[in-house]
Amino acid sequence: MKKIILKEKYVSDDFLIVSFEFENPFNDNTPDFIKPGQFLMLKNRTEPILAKPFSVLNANSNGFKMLIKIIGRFTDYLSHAISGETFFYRGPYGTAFEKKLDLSKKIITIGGGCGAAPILFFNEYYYKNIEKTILGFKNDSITNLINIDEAVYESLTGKTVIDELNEYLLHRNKKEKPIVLACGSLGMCRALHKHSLKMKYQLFVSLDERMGCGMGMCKGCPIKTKSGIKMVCKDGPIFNSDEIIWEW
Amino acid sequence: MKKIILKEKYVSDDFLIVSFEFENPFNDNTPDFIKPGQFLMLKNRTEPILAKPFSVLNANSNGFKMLIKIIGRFTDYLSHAISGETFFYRGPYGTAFEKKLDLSKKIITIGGGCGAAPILFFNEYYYKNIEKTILGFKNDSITNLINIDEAVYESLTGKTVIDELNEYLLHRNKKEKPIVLACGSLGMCRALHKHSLKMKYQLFVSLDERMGCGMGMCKGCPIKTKSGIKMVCKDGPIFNSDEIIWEW
Amino acid sequence: MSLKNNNLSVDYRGINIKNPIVIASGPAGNGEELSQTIDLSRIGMFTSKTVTMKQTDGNPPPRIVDVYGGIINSIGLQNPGFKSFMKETLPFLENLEVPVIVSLASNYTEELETMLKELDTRNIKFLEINFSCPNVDKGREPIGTNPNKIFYTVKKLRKLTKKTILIKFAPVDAILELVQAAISAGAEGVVLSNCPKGMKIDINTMKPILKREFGGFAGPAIKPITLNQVYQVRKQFKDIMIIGTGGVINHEDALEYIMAGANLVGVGFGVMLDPFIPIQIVEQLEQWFKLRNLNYSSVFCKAQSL
Amino acid sequence: MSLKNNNLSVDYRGINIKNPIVIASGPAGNGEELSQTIDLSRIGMFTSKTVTMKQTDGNPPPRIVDVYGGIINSIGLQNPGFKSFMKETLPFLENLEVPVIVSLASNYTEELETMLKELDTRNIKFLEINFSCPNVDKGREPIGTNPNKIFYTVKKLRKLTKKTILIKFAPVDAILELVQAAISAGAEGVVLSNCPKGMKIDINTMKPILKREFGGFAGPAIKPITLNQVYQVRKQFKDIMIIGTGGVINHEDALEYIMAGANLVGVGFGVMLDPFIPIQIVEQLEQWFKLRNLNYSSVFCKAQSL
Ligand SMILES: Cc1cc2nc3c(=O)[nH]c(=O)nc-3n(C[C@H](O)[C@H](O)[C@H](O)COP(=O)(O)OP(=O)(O)OC[C@H]3O[C@@H](n4cnc5c(N)ncnc54)[C@H](O)[C@@H]3O)c2cc1C
Ligand SMILES: Cc1cc2nc3c(=O)[nH]c(=O)nc-3n(C[C@H](O)[C@H](O)[C@H](O)COP(=O)(O)OP(=O)(O)OC[C@H]3O[C@@H](n4cnc5c(N)ncnc54)[C@H](O)[C@@H]3O)c2cc1C
Ligand SMILES: Cc1cc2nc3c(=O)[nH]c(=O)nc-3n(C[C@H](O)[C@H](O)[C@H](O)COP(=O)(O)O)c2cc1C
Ligand SMILES: Cc1cc2nc3c(=O)[nH]c(=O)nc-3n(C[C@H](O)[C@H](O)[C@H](O)COP(=O)(O)O)c2cc1C
Ligand code: FES
Ligand code: FES
Repeated sequence: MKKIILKEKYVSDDFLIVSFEFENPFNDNTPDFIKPGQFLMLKNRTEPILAKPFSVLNANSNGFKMLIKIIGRFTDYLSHAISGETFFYRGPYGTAFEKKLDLSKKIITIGGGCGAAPILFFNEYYYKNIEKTILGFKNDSITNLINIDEAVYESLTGKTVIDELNEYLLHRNKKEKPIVLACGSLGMCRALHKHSLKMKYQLFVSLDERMGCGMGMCKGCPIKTKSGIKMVCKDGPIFNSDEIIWEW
Repeated sequence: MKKIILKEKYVSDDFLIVSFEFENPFNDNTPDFIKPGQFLMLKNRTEPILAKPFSVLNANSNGFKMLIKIIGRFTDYLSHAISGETFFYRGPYGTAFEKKLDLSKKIITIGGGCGAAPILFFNEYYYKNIEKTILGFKNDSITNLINIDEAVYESLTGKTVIDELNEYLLHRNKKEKPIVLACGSLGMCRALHKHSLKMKYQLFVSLDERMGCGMGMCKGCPIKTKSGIKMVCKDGPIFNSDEIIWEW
Repeated sequence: MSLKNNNLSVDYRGINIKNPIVIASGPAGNGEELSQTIDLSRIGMFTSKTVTMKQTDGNPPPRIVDVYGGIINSIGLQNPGFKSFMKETLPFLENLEVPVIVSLASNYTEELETMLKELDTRNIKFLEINFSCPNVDKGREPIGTNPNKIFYTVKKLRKLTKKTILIKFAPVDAILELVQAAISAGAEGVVLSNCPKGMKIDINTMKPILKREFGGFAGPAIKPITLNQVYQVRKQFKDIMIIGTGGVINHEDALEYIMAGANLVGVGFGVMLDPFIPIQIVEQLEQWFKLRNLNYSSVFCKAQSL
Repeated sequence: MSLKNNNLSVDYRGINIKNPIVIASGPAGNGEELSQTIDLSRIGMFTSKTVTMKQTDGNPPPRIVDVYGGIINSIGLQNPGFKSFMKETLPFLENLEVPVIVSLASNYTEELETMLKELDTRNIKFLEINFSCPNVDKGREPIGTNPNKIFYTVKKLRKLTKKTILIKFAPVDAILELVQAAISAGAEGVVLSNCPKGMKIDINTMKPILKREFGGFAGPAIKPITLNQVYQVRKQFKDIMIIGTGGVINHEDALEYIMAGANLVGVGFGVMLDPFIPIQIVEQLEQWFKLRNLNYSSVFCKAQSL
């Protein structure tokens, strides 16, 4: 794995924004280092703990930034790490969103929690393609970390991203069939899938599954699809929601 | 365990000098916080790795300094740690040298490798009691870290601390029976014991044994003595070498 | 077994146990040092270091080997022998403000009978028979891995006392059979688990670090294995007492054991790692329950499918 | 088995194995991704993901659970089945620049016979019979824990091929008996070990995280246990082939296995942790030997007392 140095870290509640610098920019800084939808596997220096998958919020030739939710061992470790500490990454892995999306069309993007990260990255990369964006958070603690114009805070408004999307679609004045790209928990993606059937839009979901290798070898991150068992890490994380068999 | 912050760190070859600051000086800074011969158990933040015993080089109300040899997991971790990182300690444990030594007498002190740490601390504390000091190191890389007047470098002179002690004793012009306090590897202590029988000096050794609890509970650090199995952590680490049954 | 609401206490056969945290046999010795470091009255129960009939020196050093997520130990049941234990140690244990379990080991039924008879009248709560120390040489086939011998021995012991008898096993493939033998002979329960066997080799000397080659593996690394043992045994034995032990260093570990079906939870390695861990676990458990408005009985065995 | 001086290569029955590092079955799949990430020709051997007669979906997620020092996995032998394996996968494996071991599993002797017969003529080096997957339901008593069934099955397989047959076992108490059955029926050796059983409970849902409750425990945490299995088996069986597997993530781990008596060393979890680990181990081994002017045969089995 390649060395990176933790440069900055901001914590608010259970969210974290971290930026890492490459140890070796010359080897890492190709412009297409990572594309929206792809992810990196991150590991700390000492524990023999599996590397964990994270999307990037943005990246450049010096390093990358991530939006991370503190939920367990690695993310908690990261939340206590200090500037200058060494970490390791490998990747990028996974299918870039652009490989499965028709970029001649406009897209509605939706993110739930830290699922906002790849969506914001996608929005930045393909700003011309964005029809509308909705990013849902439980509460507004995230505002201490970044300004997100498109954010919706459930605990304040009582509305989920699906409620917001529903409202938007009801008032939408376009003849093209809506295309939605969503990244969030399995629960959110499943609910969106049902909603997409009702509201007749095309839905792409970027899934979150526990990973082992992150690169398709270990068969650790399965999703059942109409064409058999697929691996979220390699065949996804983006899938056409019609392809997925949601109950297993 | 109590929090401490790594303040400074200097590495040379396989030696390390580290200084830690108490997170909470008011609770830790009694003047008799730790006495020469006692040790602290140190642990890093994340791994469920046993705490490891280390002597201090010196201590004050703000923190303490240690001389550490890099030999395995924890010491390697420490050698890569950065200023500001959090560690934990408990203790002090063990019998202070003063409890077993007759401080009305002069003492010859000997340290081998990182066994120099408690000896230097003892020398500072009881400078009036020191008759002579010999500190042996494999090579002189230690000079990049501290100035030790009494140091002997085996690879330069071809002489061990025992050779040096022998020479000193041969030319010693005092009628009192020599008293030697030595801290180093088991091998060095065993060799000194044999030497003490030949040269007829009284020998106290501070032993290095792998530890579990560090406080006498787990029976993890045994030494065979004429009065049964003793625990290095609690009954020692200082022992009268006559008490020890060296072969087990 | 009934549980009071809103707290962690466990009533078991007339014994009130403040909370489910038990100091496991060994790592804390006989509490001399621990009682000076933490307030033992805040702990559920305390288990003595295993006592043997004869004084035992234990194994030569090294006795502790560091590995990922734990240690391999080769203490070898160092203890002053039963006679000295009764005279010097038991009175101290009886005066601790915590219910005491005395742990006994022998590969001879008669020795266990002798020790148990003397202990029957003393102020101790449970008797634990350690059938599973990996670190002592046995002159003959051990009792603890043979269901017939277990049955025979426990049956004899059962006749000598009305106190709760617990049998301590290592995590073995045939655990259900061994537990069956112990329970049908009259033991009230089991302690799961003692240390599985582990080894480390020093690549410089090219020899096993421990003089006896292998030792007992303890610490968080073994928890997945010992937790599974507790879960599998509880699945088959609904009403026995189980002390779940293996790799517990925080309240989440303890909760996993309780949910898997352990009545009580033992802490061994954790006490060595940091003697304050048992009390921290108790405090964290209290907080965890309070935050969720849950109590012990609302989580006990909950991981078992019904 | 003879060893060339000054390098890591192993000659075994006419097969030249570059070095003792073997990619273990499972974590690296069938090498499609790994071969694009590292130069497989620098590795000693590559083991296929275990193949079963019928296509198998594997278990529903989650399949990977993080624990101290490793993971618990519940893959459930996901594979496309033997027919598809022969058509789609084996040609790919045969063309890799690394000697290949094919891993087979079934609880039916006849299925193993069918698969083995077809494989006999193909360009693969060893056949590995996986008698120990913790993650599949068995319709009847498994072959792999019963010495008689092992003997019966291996005897039948032995008649069908001259290729080296290795039997893969989990770390069990009765390992010496099982190995004895396999070897006396004609297997050349064993792979030690598959994953022991482990469990983790989600304290929020209060249920085992894995839908099948327990899974296979892999990674550095299990090394003390699996290393001890290798050591104990080598002590009794001087001449068999042993692939030591369990928790190897660096050259020191690999050296421990070789010193304990493993001819070859498998890396499973390590490949998932970081696919470059196998090559790093090879490089570190080369360096370690060079620095000390040692070679493989000067350390092999050296931890065994003579
Ligand atoms: C393609 C991809 C991209 C991702 N991008 C981001 C990102 O940008 N920011 C971010 O914060 N997170 C992201 N995640 C999720 C992130 O990988 C997990 O949160 C992380 O692995 C947790 O590691 P941990 O060691 O802190 O938690 P652990 O200690 O491993 O787990 C803590 C608890 O959470 C549960 N858990 C762990 N992983 C998952 C999961 N994937 N789904 C459901 N439950 C789980 C565990 O069972 C456990 O109960 C992404 C995941 C994927 C697959
Ligand atoms: C009372 C006391 C005071 C000490 N003071 C100091 C000090 O001031 N400075 C200092 O550098 N060290 C000191 N030590 C030694 C120190 O505790 C060990 O070096 C440390 O525990 C090694 O930890 P590790 O995790 O780096 O090594 P590990 O990974 O635990 O071990 C690395 C290798 O060294 C071997 N090993 C580990 N501990 C010992 C031991 N005690 N004896 C022999 N071999 C061992 C292991 O088997 C292994 O092969 C002291 C020890 C004692 C008992
Ligand atoms: C240093 C040490 C000494 C032990 N001594 C004993 C003992 O005397 N009797 C016993 O029944 N178990 C003994 N054990 C086993 C523990 O009680 C416990 O069952 C095992 O270590 C697993 O739990 P843990 O991971 O919490 O340590 C000992 C364990 C260790 C580490
Ligand atoms: C994700 C995963 C999948 C595995 N799949 C198989 C398999 O298909 N066949 C097999 O014989 N062993 C399988 N194993 C076991 C490994 O080959 C290996 O024996 C075990 O994990 C111990 O080694 P390790 O700690 O290096 O992983 C698998 C292990 C893991 C972690
Ligand atoms: S994480 Fe290994 S296949 Fe997806
Ligand atoms: S380290 Fe536990 S008794 Fe000395």
